[in-house]
Amino acid sequence: AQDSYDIALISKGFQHQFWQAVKAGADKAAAEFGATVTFEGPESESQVDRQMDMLAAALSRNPDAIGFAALDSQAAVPLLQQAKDAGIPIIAFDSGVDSDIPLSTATTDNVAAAALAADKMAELIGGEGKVAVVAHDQTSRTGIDRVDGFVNRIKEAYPNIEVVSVQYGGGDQLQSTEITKSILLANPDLKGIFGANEGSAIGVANGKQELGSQIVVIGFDSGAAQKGMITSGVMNGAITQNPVGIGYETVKAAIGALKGETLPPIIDTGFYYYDASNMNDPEIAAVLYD
Amino acid sequence: MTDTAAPAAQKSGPRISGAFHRLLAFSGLIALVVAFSLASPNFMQTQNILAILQATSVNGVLAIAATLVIITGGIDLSVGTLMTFCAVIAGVILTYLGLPMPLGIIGAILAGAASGLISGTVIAKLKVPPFIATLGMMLILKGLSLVISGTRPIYFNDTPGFNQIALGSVVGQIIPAVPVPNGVMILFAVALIASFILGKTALGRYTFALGSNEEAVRLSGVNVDRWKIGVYALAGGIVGVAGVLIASRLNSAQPALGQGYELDAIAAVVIGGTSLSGGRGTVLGTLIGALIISVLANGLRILSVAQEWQTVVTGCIIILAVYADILRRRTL
Amino acid sequence: MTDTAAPAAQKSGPRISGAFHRLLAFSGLIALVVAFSLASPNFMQTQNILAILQATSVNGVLAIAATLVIITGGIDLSVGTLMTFCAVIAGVILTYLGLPMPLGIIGAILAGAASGLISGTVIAKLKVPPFIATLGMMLILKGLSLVISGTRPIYFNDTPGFNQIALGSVVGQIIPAVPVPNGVMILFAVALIASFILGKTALGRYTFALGSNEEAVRLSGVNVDRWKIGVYALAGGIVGVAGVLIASRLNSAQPALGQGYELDAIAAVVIGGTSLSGGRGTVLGTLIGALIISVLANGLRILSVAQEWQTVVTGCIIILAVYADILRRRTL
Amino acid sequence: MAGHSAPASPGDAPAPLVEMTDIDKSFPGVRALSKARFELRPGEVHALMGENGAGKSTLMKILSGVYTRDAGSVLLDGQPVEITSPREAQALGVGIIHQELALMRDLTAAQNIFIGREPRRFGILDEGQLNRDAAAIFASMNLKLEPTVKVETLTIAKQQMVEIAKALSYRSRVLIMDEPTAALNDAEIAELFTIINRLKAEGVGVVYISHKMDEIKRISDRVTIMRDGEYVGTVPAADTPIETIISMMVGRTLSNEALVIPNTTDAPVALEVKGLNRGREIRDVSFAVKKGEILGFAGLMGAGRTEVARAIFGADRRESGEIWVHGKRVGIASPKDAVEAGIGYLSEDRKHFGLATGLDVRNNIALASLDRFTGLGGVLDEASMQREAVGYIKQLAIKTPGDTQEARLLSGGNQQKVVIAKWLLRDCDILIFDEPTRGIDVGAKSEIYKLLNALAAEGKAIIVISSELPEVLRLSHRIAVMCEGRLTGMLPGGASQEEIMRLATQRQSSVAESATQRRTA
Ligand SMILES: Nc1ncnc2c1ncn2[C@@H]1O[C@H](COP(=O)(O)OP(=O)(O)OP(=O)(O)O)[C@@H](O)[C@H]1O
Ligand SMILES: Nc1ncnc2c1ncn2[C@@H]1O[C@H](COP(=O)(O)OP(=O)(O)OP(=O)(O)O)[C@@H](O)[C@H]1O
Ligand SMILES: [Mg+2]
Ligand SMILES: [Mg+2]
Repeated sequence: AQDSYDIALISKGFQHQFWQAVKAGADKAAAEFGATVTFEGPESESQVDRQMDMLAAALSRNPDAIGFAALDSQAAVPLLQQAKDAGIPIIAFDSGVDSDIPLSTATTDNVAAAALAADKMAELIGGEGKVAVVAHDQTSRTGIDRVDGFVNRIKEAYPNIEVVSVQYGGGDQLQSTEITKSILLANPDLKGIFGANEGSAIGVANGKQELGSQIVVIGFDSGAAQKGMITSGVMNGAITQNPVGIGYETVKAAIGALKGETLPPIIDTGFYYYDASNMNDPEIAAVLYD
Repeated sequence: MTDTAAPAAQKSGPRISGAFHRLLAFSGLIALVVAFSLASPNFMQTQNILAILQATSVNGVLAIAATLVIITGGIDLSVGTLMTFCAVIAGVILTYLGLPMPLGIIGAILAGAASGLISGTVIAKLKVPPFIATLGMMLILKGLSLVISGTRPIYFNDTPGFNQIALGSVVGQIIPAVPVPNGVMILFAVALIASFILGKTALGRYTFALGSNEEAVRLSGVNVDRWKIGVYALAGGIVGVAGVLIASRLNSAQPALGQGYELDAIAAVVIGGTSLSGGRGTVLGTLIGALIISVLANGLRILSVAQEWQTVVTGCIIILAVYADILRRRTL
Repeated sequence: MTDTAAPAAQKSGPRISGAFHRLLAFSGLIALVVAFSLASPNFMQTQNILAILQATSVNGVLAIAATLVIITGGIDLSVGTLMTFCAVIAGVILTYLGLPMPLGIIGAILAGAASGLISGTVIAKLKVPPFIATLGMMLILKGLSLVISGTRPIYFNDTPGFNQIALGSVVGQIIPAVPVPNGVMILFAVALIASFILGKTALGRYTFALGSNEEAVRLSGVNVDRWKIGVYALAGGIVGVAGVLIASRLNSAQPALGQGYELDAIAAVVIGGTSLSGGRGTVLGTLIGALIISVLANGLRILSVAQEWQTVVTGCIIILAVYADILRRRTL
Repeated sequence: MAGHSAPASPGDAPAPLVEMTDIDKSFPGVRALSKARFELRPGEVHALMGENGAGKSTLMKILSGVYTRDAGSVLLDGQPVEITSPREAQALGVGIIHQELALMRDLTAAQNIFIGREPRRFGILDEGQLNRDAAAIFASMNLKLEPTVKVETLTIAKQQMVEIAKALSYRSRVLIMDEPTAALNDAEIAELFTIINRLKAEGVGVVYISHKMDEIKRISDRVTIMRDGEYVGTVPAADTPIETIISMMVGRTLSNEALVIPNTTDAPVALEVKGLNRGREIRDVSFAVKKGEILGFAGLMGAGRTEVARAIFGADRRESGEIWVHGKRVGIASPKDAVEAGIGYLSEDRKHFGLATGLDVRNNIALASLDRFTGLGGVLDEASMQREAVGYIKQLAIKTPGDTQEARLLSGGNQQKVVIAKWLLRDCDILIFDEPTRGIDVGAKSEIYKLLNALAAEGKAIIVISSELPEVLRLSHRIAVMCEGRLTGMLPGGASQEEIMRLATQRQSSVAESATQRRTA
């Protein structure tokens, strides 16, 4: 009904490259379909109530549609109900909401993605030995899913591989570097480490470099640093989601909803394993971001 | 020597009545509200005002707890993680043990008071500086919350009505036009009680006295340690209320939440005119400080300011608001 | 009025020599190191010791900056985000503008000093409390880092050798057995310079005097504002060094990093025996404080303690370390 | 004195209230007390005398539970007691007015007085009762003070009165007064003595510490003298000449030489103040001081002398007024400008405005002159700082284990000397001394008088503000008298006390004025 739709995206984070890539995708769709989007997220993925305040403020602004990446699948339900009552369509992204209010969810299957990382790790270390995980967050959905996905896959499929340590560095590169160094020094026979998000992965690769270690490093997400590390061989490979696609699909779905289209309940934006050999394939290059 | 009743009227500068003076303290807040109202028609809607108040409730309660401690000349860095700890305790009582709701609430408040008692004892008896004692408690409580909850949120789905503690509106049932959430009423209630304690009870008197000159209080024969521990315990109990509020609002106890909240709470206290060196401060000021923070965050969001610029503007306005308050006091 | 020379010899308690006294200050640190060495054979390896030192470098430099400000009786909450801001400035100079490496380093340090100058001016001239002024700066700098960098990291790939600033080892080239990274040497250099300034120069003397009784200093005819601004600017410059260090270590300027680092820095200062009320403190103490934090984190990780318990243990040990230090002083 | 004054003769002495024997007390680096003794009878005023740092305050802090003794015994009513906290001292009926004011600045006068003993109703503080009780005490002291005024807004003298009121409110059997009159003027001292006599009549034992010799004679029954932490002797006050007491204190006799007034009439003017104004505190004050002249400032408490000094020095704002130094008009907006113009100001409140208590003695002395010791690259010349500091420690006989002792650990009088040394080292042409001998013992006092004379002889212009008339009379070439912010007269050095008092009470009496006049004590 309008020339330009006003869409508010409330994400789980803001400064991290992953969320900036989601924002980039959202901006792209906004430009394409004629909408203005705002993009906001709390400081850290534990600040569930801050996200509620952002959602409440977004509601007060009375936008045409809202995109929402829930930090906690339940906490937002009352506010989402309020949005629904006001006739504002909601699209979930990144991870789902325990409710049928969102018309659609654009997401990655993090458990499966981390399981793929486990498979690649097993392959690269020859199916046996000790590995460790440096993750970003002990309680957030993505943190739990990726650690569980990786650890469970190793347990189920690779009896000769042992996960000796799972530690959390808050996604802070420096802290993840220090953690990695401690793990390496405590376990001289370690074969590999999985870094469960961008900051963790870079921290792991930094730690490996600083100690001159030869372990296998599997990362998660992309960004210029990770891509550079994969090219130079410090990191063996990484799983990437399609954050640009997530942002793009979220806005596209929101506009579809505003136009009265029917939406699929899940828009699986997919994940991919990339390494030096396939980084430049057009299909992979398209989902990587700087 | 002539008239003893009117001395206050003989100030050299222009005279301003007490009520007007108190009103001026709100000036920073009012300026913000007016500015945002002019900038966006969405700002001054009932729903948005309620959203702002709701957003203030948890930080406001934490800031009131911090106010008490700061007036003694101390500091409490543990308010954020203690809040979470109390929420987790409520979760254990209600969800894991399945006990009735009032027990969960009382348990959370008692857990807060117990933690405050420990901090206070470490500070008063072992003479550990408040910064270190509460930093240590902050870390201990953060870890314990994760341990007790098994590093996952505890939901209150089995305690129907729990989320009404913060989200329901008793006021709205009576006056449907202003459905002020209970959480906000609880904030006001806590503020009233804390004001009363500060102004009218011995505990409040010693709170100011300790921050003013602890040695003098000791030389006056007062059992300084006991009262100091009392203040920390009371502050802990108030944090327990914040724990119930946030748990109710999220209908869950989120064990990882809390760190960083102490800074917002302390900021509200200091913006509200309470001095970090102790001896002076008001609950009303703290409420205003907490509101300034919430209004700023909400208003900038409503105006769709890009998030990185929101941060910059918030920083500038916090400095300006405090500077304006300093100018106001100077000209009085 | 008779003899002014003799009373010094009339000490009562047991005499402890200055050197021994100073050694005792390390006792908390030494106890930790011994405990971890016994608990894990991996702890006392050269590589691990170097890792601990490397891990201390950034926080150590930040903590030294914070020490200066805290001795004046102030506080600097902006050290974390200022560090990031300085790193971003280095990135802009080196990567975006392609200028030579020394300019990037100087630019970062100057940016830090300029920011300190602004904080100091707001505090000294506008009389805004340090907590608020630096809280505001913290937010402003955080936002500006994101704005300037376009919310993405700036890499130093085009400046070969940049990561050698922190990671290379000039010492290792001379004595291959102890490849102490340059970052650690820079920390020591900053500590030496800061110690010298605090102990031997007028700026240092005024730093202590301001924290001891600012009004008395003002009434001695000293230009209090100028010296105070000087201390904040110096602290800012030191934070600039930390910015270069972290940028070099990560070979990038990460605009989102930094918040929360101020708490670690202030904790190191306070654990090191510097009083938050000003007037006393040492750089050596701060170094020990920063090392205690790093050793704790490293040791608990080496022992593979579960992360939630790491937090609990860290909290307890911080309180105990400071308590032990208090007992030590009391018995002297 | 009341009719039934306590007997002072040794023959029929009642059983002692307090007996302290062989008390030892050491601090790190300092032996404060060594076999000290003291005895107090009911209904007597017992003066405790000694030089600065002799151990008077320390001995009384032991009696009042602030410090614990290292050795010795304390008997109360003949019973051995262990007093380990102020609380226990209070319970045993021992009250004290500390030398260093120990008030809670953010609380009101009434709240300060009743801290720890607030009247309550149903657990709630009864503020009305509190203020009424405080008002009653003030009335009994003849003190005009609003119970609800915040202590930090009071002058030092009023704060001292609050301390006295607080000590009285405890109704102790033993009341220790550690230099209660250091900040008071004559009228208030007289009021205090009336109170002391009343207490005496009630059988209270009063320990009275003061450096003002005339007071000792006026009020006390017996005098105990201490030197270097040791007991020297106890003498009846009435029949012991002051000279004897002084020589017991200092271990030698002091010459009480008169002021040599050099001819300064034709000397050039060093400082001229024209039309200084601020609100009701300073009203149109103009005066001049010549080189080599000591100008005394007399007046009652609250006359505005401190205000004038601070306004000249740039410590407080002025509404109008010009300041001329050596014939040139100078703009003074801050103490820094004043010091650069060659003006130094010694504050009456050393704890808040004089001493950096955390710094050591050396740095406190050097604080106003650091630029002089600053060399290349801002590096300080510690060696010459130490030389200067040690020089002043000797010259002023500052009792300290060394120049690196923290200033806060010095006795009150020695702290005052440190602040004086600071301004002597700065070597200003114009020196304003506000109550320079507050808390300073007789020996040191005469040293300081000599010093001021010497400085004047060197050609410095000196302003001395003092509430002790004898001091003003003894030192000054001319005397300025103030009342209610106004300069009411300028008298020659030899003026009579009556003349000064007349000017000091010369209030504005026009009906129009008095309607808007500020209350003054
Ligand atoms: N807490 C302390 N630590 C170290 N030294 C102290 C302490 N308190 C007092 N002293 C020292 O003990 C000695 C006695 O001090 P005290 O205060 O009793 O003297 P005083 O007789 O009251 O002197 P004044 O007349 O100056 O008040 C002094 O040398 C003083 O420096
Ligand atoms: N902090 C203050 N707040 C309000 N009034 C004050 C304050 N300090 C002083 N005054 C008032 O200013 C006037 C001048 O006081 P000031 O202390 O300067 O007098 P003074 O002549 O130096 O007396 P003295 O030093 O003997 O007390 C008095 O009326 C006093 O009550
Ligand atoms: Mg004394
Ligand atoms: Mg005065």
